[in-house]
Amino acid sequence: MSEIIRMVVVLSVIAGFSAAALTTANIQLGPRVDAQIDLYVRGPALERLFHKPAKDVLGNKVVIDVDGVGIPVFYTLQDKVVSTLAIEAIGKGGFGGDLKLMVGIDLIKERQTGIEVVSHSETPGLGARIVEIAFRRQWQGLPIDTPVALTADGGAIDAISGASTTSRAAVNGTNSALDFVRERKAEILKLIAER
Amino acid sequence: MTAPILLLVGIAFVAAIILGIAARVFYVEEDPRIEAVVDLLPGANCGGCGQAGCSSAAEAMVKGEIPVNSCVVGGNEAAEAVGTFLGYDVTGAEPTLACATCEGGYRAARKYNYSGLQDCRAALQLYHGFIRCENGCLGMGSCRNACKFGAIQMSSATGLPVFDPERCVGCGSCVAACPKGIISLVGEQTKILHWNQYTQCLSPCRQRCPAQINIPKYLAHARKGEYAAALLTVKANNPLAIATGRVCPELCGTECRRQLQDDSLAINAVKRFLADWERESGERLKVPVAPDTGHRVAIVGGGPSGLAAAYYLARLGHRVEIFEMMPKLGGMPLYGIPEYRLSEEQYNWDIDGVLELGVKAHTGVALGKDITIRSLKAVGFEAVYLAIGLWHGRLLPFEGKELPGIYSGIDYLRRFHTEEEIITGQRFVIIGAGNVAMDCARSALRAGASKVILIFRFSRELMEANPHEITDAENEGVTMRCLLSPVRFIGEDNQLTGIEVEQVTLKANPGGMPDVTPIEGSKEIIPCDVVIQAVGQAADLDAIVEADGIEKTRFSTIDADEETLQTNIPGVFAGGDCFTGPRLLVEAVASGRFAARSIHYYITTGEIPPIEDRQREMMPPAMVDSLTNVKQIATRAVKPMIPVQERIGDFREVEGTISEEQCRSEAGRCLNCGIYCYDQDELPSSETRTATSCPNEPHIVEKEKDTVAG
Amino acid sequence: MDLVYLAISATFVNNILLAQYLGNCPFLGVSKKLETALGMAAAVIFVSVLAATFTWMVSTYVLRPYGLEFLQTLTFILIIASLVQLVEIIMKKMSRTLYNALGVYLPLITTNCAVMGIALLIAKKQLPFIEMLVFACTSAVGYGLALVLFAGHRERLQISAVPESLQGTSIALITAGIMALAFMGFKGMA
Amino acid sequence: MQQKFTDVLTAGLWKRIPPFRLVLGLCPSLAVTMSAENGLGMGLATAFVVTLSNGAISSLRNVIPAKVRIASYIVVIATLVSIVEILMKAFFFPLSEQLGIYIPLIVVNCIVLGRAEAFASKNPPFISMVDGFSVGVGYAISLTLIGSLREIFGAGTWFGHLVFGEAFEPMSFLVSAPGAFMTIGTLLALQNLFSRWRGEKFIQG
Repeated sequence: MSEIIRMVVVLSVIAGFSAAALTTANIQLGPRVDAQIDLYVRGPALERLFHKPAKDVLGNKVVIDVDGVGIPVFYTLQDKVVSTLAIEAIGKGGFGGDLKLMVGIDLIKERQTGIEVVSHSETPGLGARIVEIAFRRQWQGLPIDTPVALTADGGAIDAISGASTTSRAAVNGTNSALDFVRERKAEILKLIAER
Repeated sequence: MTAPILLLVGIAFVAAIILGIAARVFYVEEDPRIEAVVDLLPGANCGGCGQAGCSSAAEAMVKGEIPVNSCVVGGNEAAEAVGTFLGYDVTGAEPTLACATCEGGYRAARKYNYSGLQDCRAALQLYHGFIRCENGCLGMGSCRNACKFGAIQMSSATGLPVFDPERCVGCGSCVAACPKGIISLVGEQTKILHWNQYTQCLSPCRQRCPAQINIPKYLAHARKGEYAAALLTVKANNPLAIATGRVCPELCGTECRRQLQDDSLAINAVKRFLADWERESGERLKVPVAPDTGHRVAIVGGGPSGLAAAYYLARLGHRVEIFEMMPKLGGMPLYGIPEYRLSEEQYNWDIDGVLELGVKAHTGVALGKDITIRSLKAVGFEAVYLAIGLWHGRLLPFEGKELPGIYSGIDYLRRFHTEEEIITGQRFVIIGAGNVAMDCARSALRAGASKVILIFRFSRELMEANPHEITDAENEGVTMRCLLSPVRFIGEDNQLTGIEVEQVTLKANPGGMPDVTPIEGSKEIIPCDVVIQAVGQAADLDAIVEADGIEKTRFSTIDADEETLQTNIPGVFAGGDCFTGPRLLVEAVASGRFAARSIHYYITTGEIPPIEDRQREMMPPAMVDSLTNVKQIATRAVKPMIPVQERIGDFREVEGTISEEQCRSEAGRCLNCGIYCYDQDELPSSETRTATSCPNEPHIVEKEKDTVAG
Repeated sequence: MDLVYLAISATFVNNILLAQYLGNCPFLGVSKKLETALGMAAAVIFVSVLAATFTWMVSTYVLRPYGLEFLQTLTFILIIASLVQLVEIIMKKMSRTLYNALGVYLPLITTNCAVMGIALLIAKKQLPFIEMLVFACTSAVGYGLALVLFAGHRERLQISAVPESLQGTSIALITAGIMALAFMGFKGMA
Repeated sequence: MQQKFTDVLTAGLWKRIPPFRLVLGLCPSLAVTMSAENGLGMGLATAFVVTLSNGAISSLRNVIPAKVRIASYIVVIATLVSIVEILMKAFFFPLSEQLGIYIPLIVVNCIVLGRAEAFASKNPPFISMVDGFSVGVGYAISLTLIGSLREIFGAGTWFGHLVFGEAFEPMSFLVSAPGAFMTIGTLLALQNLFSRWRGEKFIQG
């Protein structure tokens, strides 16, 4: 019996120490990790959406809580009025998993400014062609009050040939972002104004 | 900060408790060696070795299924640690080395030309290989490729694998690689426990020899002058080389392929030379003995079968004690074979060889009288081997049988070696024509008889004695009278004076001995003062049957299982003449080793595994009817014999030992047969006529280093 | 329909062994014989599903709600290791036949990156329960498939004339490469 | 001592250089060696873990009961790996994204556990760390080598710089899965050839 007790004690103590060490590391480095994620993951997409260097935009961030999940929203100000929003959206149902998109919305013109792919794990040569500008350009100038759809479903977006699943995921992601903006616009603007 | 710590501590705590309790509740008993090996392995459970984790790798290593260096994580350090542990294991495991049985090589007959993938396993797919012999090596070297230690080379001379004992670690990868299954791991124990199988390459002589001595191999050693290695090969199957070297009727020789065109090899003459070479050197060759196992075995009967069983059980590490009813050890070869054929002094060398292994002997102790099986078991013997022989000479139940002067053959011969008075007389009549009858007749002549007549109720061809015994007896002056049947003994004044006999005719009886019909009016009386009856032997089993309840057969022999020699009482085994009826010395020796095998398994594991594919009959493919490309060489190994006139009145050994030169030239006549193959002259005989099959037997290598080289 | 896509993707297109390179040490180790490969495949499927379920529960109900994702690696490995050991101990006692067929491979799985990899991928993708089950199962089936197919190749390789230096792991890896090439063909199904 | 130190230090660089001599840690060798940079990063991360875990385990070797040996080692290693994971995310974010789940999978890399078991559990801390360092650096060198080969011939670049000029048509299959298997297979064969040429007795099979 004493052997079991010793086993339990040693293992528990080691686990405790490990947890303590890790927590310390996490507390010390956590903010830096978050900043790095913004810089490298969202940065390039934001640069293209806003046509500004990433570090100018990264600071303009609010996080909206939806059902316990924080959705980051970036914005730019034009004459102290919020002109463009970039909303992170999840495009569900990609072939290799969900897509992570950044949907740009011009609040003044009430038009979409385009979508950017933050991360994906689609098949190279097929679904991965989602990053190509020819596909994504189709979003530019679309209205923000009607959901987008693939031509096959009666919409305006031509799917990537051979990768309609991926294309549809991008469309879904966009629509979820549009819904989000429609429902939470006031909340977003309020948060931005508070800063 | 506290939440994560609590979480992890919680998980670790629960996991450790569950595991700790589960390990106790679901504990399973295992071979302790496996756990020890697991401890020696790195325990990374990476699977790099091809086994399912470290514990199954350890299990496989303990069983010898995978090499000890399989662990890629542990590397050579772990391999050495495991090797050391398993190699010098306290529970009695011993290092084994790989060894191939095929003797074929380039000389083996081919079915077709093969030019496919150069791999035995691939070649075997096509009509089961291109070698005609089922047991033959294909020689593509799959075993060599499988060996991680570079211990196998394919001999360019023979085309057979040659194993380097220095490099071989006994890992068994070659065994697994060989699709023909002709490689096995051989250690001292396996050699003792092994019996011929149909799957082996067995020369005809080896198939015929009851003791299954590897004859081609010892001849091969003998012709190279490696007498120590040769004799140890003999002793691997027969510890009584002196005795068999003198009295064995050479059944092996009857199958020798040489006799298809000249004389069969004088195999036994070579064996006798080897045995005498050791005895004359005065120093006994060391044989490997396993570490003490602590198991105790009682052997009842100190004859050849009991001695052989004791010898091998002792070499297997068991504690053996022999119980002999006569005052001296040796059994029938001592008491039943006269001095002029096998002298007591010579035979003692064999007996001492057994005793020197630490076997204890108690003489003058009779089973059923002084000891019983039950009493032996009571004092801690785990197994008992009954090799009590047939000491009861049969006597013919004729009129006048109670007259003094009528003795059984055993009774007569025994007295030359005991304190009892020797039976003397002038005119002897011997009834019977077996070896015992010849021994009695020739002993009588030497003991001073003037006239010795041997009567036999069948014809001359049906005499059972070894042919040269018959001719020797006749040469020495024994009168042979065949087709005479005894009728009654005649006596006067309570004194034997003669024996009445009548002539008989024989009528062939298919499937048995011929029918005997007396010829009317052919009765005659042979005057004599001693009649020796050598008409059969029996065992006196009544005392044992009564005391221990052992079962006997209707032939008055002990009943035991043919495959295990175990009797109706578990742990009690029987062999030798008392089980088989009167047989040859070499057969008694063979049954001794067979009993040792059964007893070893019985006392160590509790059960006796059957021998798979056990060779019982001559294998038909081995029975060739002609030889090609073999030069005729007549035998020169004729044993020197003392002249007839010098023999009478003298019990000196009649036959002598051949010279070293004769031995080597005779051994050189050996064709080194396999099942199909034999050495043909067009092959470079200097190369093929070597014991290539397996130089990988540990003690031989050792011996060649320190004995033969010197 | 999504589940079918997920299943096909996990089994063939993103074959955990040949496209994601997970679980290669045992892959080379136990693929020497078809028989062991089958046993290992079955064990991997069993443990993967079991481990994925447990790690998913911990990840969804403990780690993520309390923001302890940085403990993911540590908790996952601890859970997998204890789970595997527990199953092994129980199986050894309960059924010797099952243990010999399946259980002996269990220790090997503790350090099999495929099992851990599946758990991590699920956490990364944040799959819901049903999808998680399908993904874990089909990924493991893909692993088993590659393993068994490869074992067939290696049995054949055993009797092939392979240049000395290429023998063993070397030729095995190159063969695996050619198999991976074949599996790349599945990518056209996307 | 000096002798042993040198022996241990050099052993990982040739005598038991993973994944060639010690056929372990193949998964990362295959998965992350698309480029020399990834290989180097992964190798250094592993080297870091194996060095520290050897040190930690060696210090704890007399405290840990045999029954929970592996479990304890795994916890120690997992902690170190998690720290590496956080460090990489904080300072080398792009690299850590490239390496993805292979960073946490260092936990189950047999090299780490293997060295812990085979060496650290039997030797004092300092020499264990030397061993871990040596094997880790050996591994990093191997991974960089594999990564370099695959990158140079598969993409025509080395650490991102063009090697052959624009005209070179890269054998792009080398940077995908099959290329990984074949590169390592070929390297292993070359290493066997070399060992054979040097006449070494023990040949990894």
